[in-house]
Amino acid sequence: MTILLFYLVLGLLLLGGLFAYSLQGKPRLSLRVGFSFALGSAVAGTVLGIIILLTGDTVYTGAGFASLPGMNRAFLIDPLAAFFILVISLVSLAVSIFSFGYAEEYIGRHNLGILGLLYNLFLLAMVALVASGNAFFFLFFWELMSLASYGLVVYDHRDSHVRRAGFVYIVMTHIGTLFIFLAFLLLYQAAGSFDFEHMAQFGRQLPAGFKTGIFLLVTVGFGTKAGIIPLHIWLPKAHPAAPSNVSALMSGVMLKTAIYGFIRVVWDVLGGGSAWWGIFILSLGAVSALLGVMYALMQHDIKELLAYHSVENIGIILMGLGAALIFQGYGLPALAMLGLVAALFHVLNHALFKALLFMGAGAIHHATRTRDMEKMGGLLKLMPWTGFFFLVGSISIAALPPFNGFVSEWLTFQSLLVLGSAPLSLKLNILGPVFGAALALTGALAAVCFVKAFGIQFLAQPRSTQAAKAKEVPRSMLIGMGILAVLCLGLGIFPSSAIQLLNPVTLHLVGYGSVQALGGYAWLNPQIPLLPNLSYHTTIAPFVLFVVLAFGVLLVYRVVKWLGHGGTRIDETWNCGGTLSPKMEYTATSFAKPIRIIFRRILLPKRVVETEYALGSHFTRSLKYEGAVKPFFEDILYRPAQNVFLKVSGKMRLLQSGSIHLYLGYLFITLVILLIWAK
Amino acid sequence: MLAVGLTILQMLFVLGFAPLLSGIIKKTKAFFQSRRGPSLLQPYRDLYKYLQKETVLSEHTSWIFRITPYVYFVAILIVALTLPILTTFGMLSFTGDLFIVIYLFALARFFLALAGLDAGSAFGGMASSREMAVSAIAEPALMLPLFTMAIAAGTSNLSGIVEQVAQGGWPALTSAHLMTFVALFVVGIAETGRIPIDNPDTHLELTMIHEGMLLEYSGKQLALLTLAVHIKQLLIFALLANLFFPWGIASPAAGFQVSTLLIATLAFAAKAVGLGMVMAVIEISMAKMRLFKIPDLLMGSFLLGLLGLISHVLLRG
Amino acid sequence: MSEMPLILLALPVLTALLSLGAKNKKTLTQISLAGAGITAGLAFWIAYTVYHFGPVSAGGRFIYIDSLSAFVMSLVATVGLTAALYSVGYMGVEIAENAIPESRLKWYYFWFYIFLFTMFLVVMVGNLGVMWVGIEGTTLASALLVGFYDKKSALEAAWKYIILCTVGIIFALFGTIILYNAALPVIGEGSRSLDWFYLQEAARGLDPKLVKLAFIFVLVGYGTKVGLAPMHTWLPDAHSQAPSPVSAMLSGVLLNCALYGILRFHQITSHSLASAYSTRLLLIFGILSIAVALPFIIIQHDLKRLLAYSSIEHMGIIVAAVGLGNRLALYGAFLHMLNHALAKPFLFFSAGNVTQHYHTKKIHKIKGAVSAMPISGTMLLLGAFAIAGAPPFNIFLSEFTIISAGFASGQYLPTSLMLVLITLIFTGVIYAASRVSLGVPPARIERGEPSKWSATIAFIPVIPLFILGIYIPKSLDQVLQQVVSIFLGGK
Amino acid sequence: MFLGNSGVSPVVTLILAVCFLVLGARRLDTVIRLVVFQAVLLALLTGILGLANGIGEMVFIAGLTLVIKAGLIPFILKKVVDRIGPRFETRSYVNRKMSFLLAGALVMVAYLSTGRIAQTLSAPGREILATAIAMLLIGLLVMVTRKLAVMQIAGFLIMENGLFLAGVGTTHGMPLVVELGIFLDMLIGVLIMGILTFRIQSSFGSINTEKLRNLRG
Repeated sequence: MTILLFYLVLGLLLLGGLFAYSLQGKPRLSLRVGFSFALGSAVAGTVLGIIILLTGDTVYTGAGFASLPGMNRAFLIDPLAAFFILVISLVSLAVSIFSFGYAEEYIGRHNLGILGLLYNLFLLAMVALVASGNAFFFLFFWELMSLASYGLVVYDHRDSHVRRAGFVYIVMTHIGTLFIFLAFLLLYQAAGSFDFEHMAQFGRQLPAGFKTGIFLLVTVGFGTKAGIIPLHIWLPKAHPAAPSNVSALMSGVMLKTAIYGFIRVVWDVLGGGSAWWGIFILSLGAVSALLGVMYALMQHDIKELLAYHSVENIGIILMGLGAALIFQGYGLPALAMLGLVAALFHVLNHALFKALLFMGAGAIHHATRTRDMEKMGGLLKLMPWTGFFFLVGSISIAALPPFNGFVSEWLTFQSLLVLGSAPLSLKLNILGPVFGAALALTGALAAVCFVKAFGIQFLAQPRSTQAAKAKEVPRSMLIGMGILAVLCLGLGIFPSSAIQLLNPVTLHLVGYGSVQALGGYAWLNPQIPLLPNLSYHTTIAPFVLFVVLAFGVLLVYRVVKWLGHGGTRIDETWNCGGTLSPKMEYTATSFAKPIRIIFRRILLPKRVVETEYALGSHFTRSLKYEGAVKPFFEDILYRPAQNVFLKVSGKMRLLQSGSIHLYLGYLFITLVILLIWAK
Repeated sequence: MLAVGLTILQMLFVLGFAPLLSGIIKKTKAFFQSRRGPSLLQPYRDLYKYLQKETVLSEHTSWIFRITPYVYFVAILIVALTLPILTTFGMLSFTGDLFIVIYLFALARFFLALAGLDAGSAFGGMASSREMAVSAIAEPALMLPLFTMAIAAGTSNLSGIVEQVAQGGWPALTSAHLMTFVALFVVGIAETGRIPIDNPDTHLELTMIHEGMLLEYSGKQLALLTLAVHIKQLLIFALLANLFFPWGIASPAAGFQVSTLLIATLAFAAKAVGLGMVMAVIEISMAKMRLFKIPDLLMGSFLLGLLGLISHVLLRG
Repeated sequence: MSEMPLILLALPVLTALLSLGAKNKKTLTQISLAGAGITAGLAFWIAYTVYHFGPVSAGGRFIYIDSLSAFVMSLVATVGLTAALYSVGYMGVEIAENAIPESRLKWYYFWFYIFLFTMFLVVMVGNLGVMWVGIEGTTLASALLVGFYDKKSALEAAWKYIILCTVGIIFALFGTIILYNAALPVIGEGSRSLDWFYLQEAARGLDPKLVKLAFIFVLVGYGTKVGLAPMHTWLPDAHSQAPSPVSAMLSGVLLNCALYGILRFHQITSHSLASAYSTRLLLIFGILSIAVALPFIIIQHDLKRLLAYSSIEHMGIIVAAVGLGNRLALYGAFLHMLNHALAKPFLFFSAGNVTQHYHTKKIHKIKGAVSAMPISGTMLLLGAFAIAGAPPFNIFLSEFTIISAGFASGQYLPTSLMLVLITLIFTGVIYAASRVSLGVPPARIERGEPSKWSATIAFIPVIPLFILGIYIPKSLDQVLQQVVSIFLGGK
Repeated sequence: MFLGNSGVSPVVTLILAVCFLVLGARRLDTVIRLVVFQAVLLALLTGILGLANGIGEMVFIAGLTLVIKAGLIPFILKKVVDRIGPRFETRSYVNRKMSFLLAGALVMVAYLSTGRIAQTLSAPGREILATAIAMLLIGLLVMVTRKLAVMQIAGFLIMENGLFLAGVGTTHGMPLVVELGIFLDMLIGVLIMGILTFRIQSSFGSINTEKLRNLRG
């Protein structure tokens, strides 16, 4: 039954892609067919994921599909895989619905058959990738995913920025794959098999140095795809370049496949390692989270801003994973479970709200034809539903209660606090809370960023004519966003449902169920009883909180209405007596300026002011201000490396200088060397 | 049933006492500045006046602007319900821990900052921008001391922390404890919007942070927000007072008599007034800082908090 | 039955001669297609026979075909057929655009089929001396094809091609003579001493020092023809200057034919020497070739040269895989040979269409091929991904096999090096391909395919690339296993 | 296994000496004549060996060598030289003294490399093998250092002669079918090279291969 469902998922995607491609002559039909199949598959995938997570079964299928030696299991869907299938399916469910309306704008401008094909292939690759039972299939679908997403990134390839973004993306991701491949090869060499199951049998007994090598390789490899700093450079380029529904998928779920791979190798195969792995991952996570959100604040392109937030959120996920790795290293499965649940829950949450926000950005682009926040404003009145959903996404990503982002960040905080109080080592006791403080700063900066993002785009007056003419987007797009908005709230007030689903996953990975310690219906309740010296416990009750908040607002509204006198009058905003114009509004740049100045040592801002004077130097005619943030990592890491590479390549070209005598000389020397060497 | 009663009591106390506390601080400042100052009841009169006035809404604003006072007020009120002020046995204290408290403040601030942007005037935007920036960099400095307390208590639940410190008695007052307190106190200044970080009494564009966001509000909405700001101040004081010096607080261990509750109320009021007076003294003896000096101050507070943490970890015995 | 291989050899020669006598373009095309079709069909049939009923010999062991020969032979037949099909469209456009006078078309087909004949000869004969004659023949037959456009650059390429390859091949002959010397005391006078079948059987009795010397000369000699660095220098010139169908043949199978020669010697050498001398040499040359191809792929201005360097890379991969030496690596090597022979001509076809349409081979002058030529441009991009080793295309599978074989045999360093080089080459190929394919085409370029026929031929091969990317049919698996066994066991 | 034919050694030495003469030659037609002379010597050697060992095949090959190497191929070369006009200088990258030095070193390499390897061969066999390798290397040296296309063909012919020497001197010749194939290939090879040289002359206005440097990178 589950196997059939799985093949249904893959089959629908394959057919959807092929049909969409073959119908490219009729764009509208191609669009409908392509996204309908994707939608159907997403429904099936959701059901599949939930069934497996509820039953806790592991399903195998497709033995002997690949004829290469060392591979017996083509697909293996265990709870971990099922959880990621669920994440992918939930997001693709909403995004596919969204796409019905969104992709209409491409009719007549681009080939929709290709969009449908690549979109379905992309989803197919992601589902198959997490369901892969062996390393070959994993890499195969991993690369297919990269390829399909590359195709989608360069979908609008007439723009040179898009092409550049696509190239950086494919190169970075391919180099990342190299590291993953090397890790798998080492495992293969040790286990004599590409099957994850076999690898797992050998992986735990490997010598420590070997394990560390593999760990570092997968960290770099998957880190590139996940976009951790400093391997993130492709991410803020590629996400804005792609169509918004694709950005939603890329950011929402594609990055998560890297997290999946990391968990698969580090936990399932290697069974964790020494505690310093965890500290390493935790530090990486903290750096990514902090720098990610700081860079995000500096962006005025809404999709770039969201892309940097993916870096941030991946960092938060890694912090959870890092804490879990530390506990795993100390042999504390219950605590490792806490970190894992925090990370996995954040995986789900980030998928939901980030996809929601990218769809929101797509909707805005659909309505205003721009991604530049400085040209927007006042959209909430023109696009009330989009605005509302975007607000939900913003609150969720800013980790504010009672939405889902809060709960997973709360769990991450808790695992860091446990790190602070568990009798492991003094160093960790201090590091835990310090990382907690870093996470707090991240969360606070994220809130700043989304006040900016929502406030500048949706509030006050429109800053440009195209923003003033914006209209609400078609219903399908709203439904797509609405589904995710509801899920954001739902998981925020009923986090136990996610904890329930994660139970078999943690049971499988660390041998300790999540429900066991985080049970309870309305509130989360991490009781960590397993350590002799530690009785750490705490509770939150998001549902009660939500009810009180909702009723509180209503109640206060009634009470104030009853207490108060005097009516309500609509008038213009007070502006020191002058008339208000949109030019006086705070812009995205000015909003972020305090942060830019405070963190100038990190962000290295550049500032260009061009002033044009009329009548001497006291009367300014016009003033142009430009503030950009220096692309630090590109400047110190990537560009020099690229230059050296190109320079060396250029020098090497002299080998082929065109002289036949030189060429004959090569032959000559080769022969002489071989003759001498043969002795 | 008892819990419900205690909760209602605590809420009434907060609602009633918060404006008075503001009044006391104003009066203290006036005393040191050799002025007579406004009456202690002036905050109540202001609130009453606002409630009677007509509400003027800007034509540029959206529903965000209208809903914000309610969200802000209710978020603060929920904190008042979860925080152990008079008693550690609140009805809703299970709903949240220190994170809920901090993040409810953040939620309130989030909406207020949006409302600041909503009217479209430069003042609101500037205030939003500054408020968010300052509070963001205050966040780690705020959290780290709380973490230290939570680790020491083995729970991030505030009632739990308070009870733990209360039961610890005077020996709980280690150097770590005190350093942590001072660190949190500095952040408390930032959170309550007082000199040297913000000036609550000004509407001058160059100096204001928090007030700028309220600039466009009037009538009932202003009343609600003003009251909420009073309450928030009280809650911050409660956090400072009860987390570090919880003595006198009514706890289920001692049983609930009218006398214990009375003692708890008086003890808390005394502690709050004391803190308020200290803040007032600081306010009149310092000038407001330049905006971009604030990070240095908060950094210092963060380092102090870190010192407290290290000292706690190393010396906990 | 026993005459079939001889007929197969005669067919291309017959087609070549008939072409010379053809009156006009239409008859020429018909002759060519018929000749190519029948030849390929016969070749497949013989190959099938070999796989199922064992080696075939004819003409008193003049012809001896085992599974390895049959494998390379079917590659020759496949690429020969597709190149002949593609020639129809390609040369049609060239003539229509007056790049080539119509009167010279028959010479094109004449040399084309002679070229095909020599390649069949190489893989079918049992005698190493005759094989040498065949390989030298391929150079001579294709040299005039390389210089077919009577341009300066084409002449230069042809000159370098013929000089370098002839010099190289003299060394190969010298190696052959030395091996013959070594075999004389063991096998005795006569042509049997040059028959690889007998040489393999008698390998253990040969003087190892002579065999080693012979292998050095053969490796440098045939290695020149295979395009192993640093003897590869003729290759980018010749491949880029030849007409695209010829480039496809050169890259797709000519290199494999020369490699076949090395493999035969390698078999004998590795049986004769107890050490892994020849294996290690192959590994070194293989990796060196990949490494040398890298900078030229990274900084490349000419689309067809890029493909040529990619051929050097892939030959390097195959040779290195043989050099890794274990069973899985050999399996991967032969799979890769097949995959490259399928993918590279495909890429040359689509690149040929694009360069023909844009009238330039310069990468920076071609833009927006996907928009201008929906089929060829897209296929060019897909082909680039295929050749760079991205799934779901077949090259990924064979590269994966080779790399994992390298790790399985514990040769981490060379294998990792190979993997890193392949990855870096990927970036170069994709950079060039995306520059050419994506973007907005220049205004002067018309939209649409110049030749429907060419476009179709450029499209069809992508299907097997996909299929072999995820699935190796049982029959192919058996063939490869058989080839590997032959290679290892000599039977 | 090999006859102790004392007549072989001087001929072999002479053949090697011709290589040095080619290095010293100043005119293209001298070079062609020297190549012809070398081919004649080879035919002589083959004939001697064939008669001494009583192998008819070898005598036949000696005749064939005379016809093709001393007849047809020089004829083609002469045609080419005539059609492109006489060239009196054999332009080189290195001067003559240096050429001689290099060639001497190559002979040493050849002797060293064969000396120990070819144990199974008799003494004259070894000498012939060493000379053959030396000729291969010197031929290549000519191709590497000389700029004119015709000189490259000449170098190629010297290499080819070395090869022939090795084939004949050490093994009594290859099987006939192979020999015939080799001759055919050689002939066609030189023919095609000649055609190309001619075309190069007409396209580039020179047969200086230094000008063939447009295909790079």
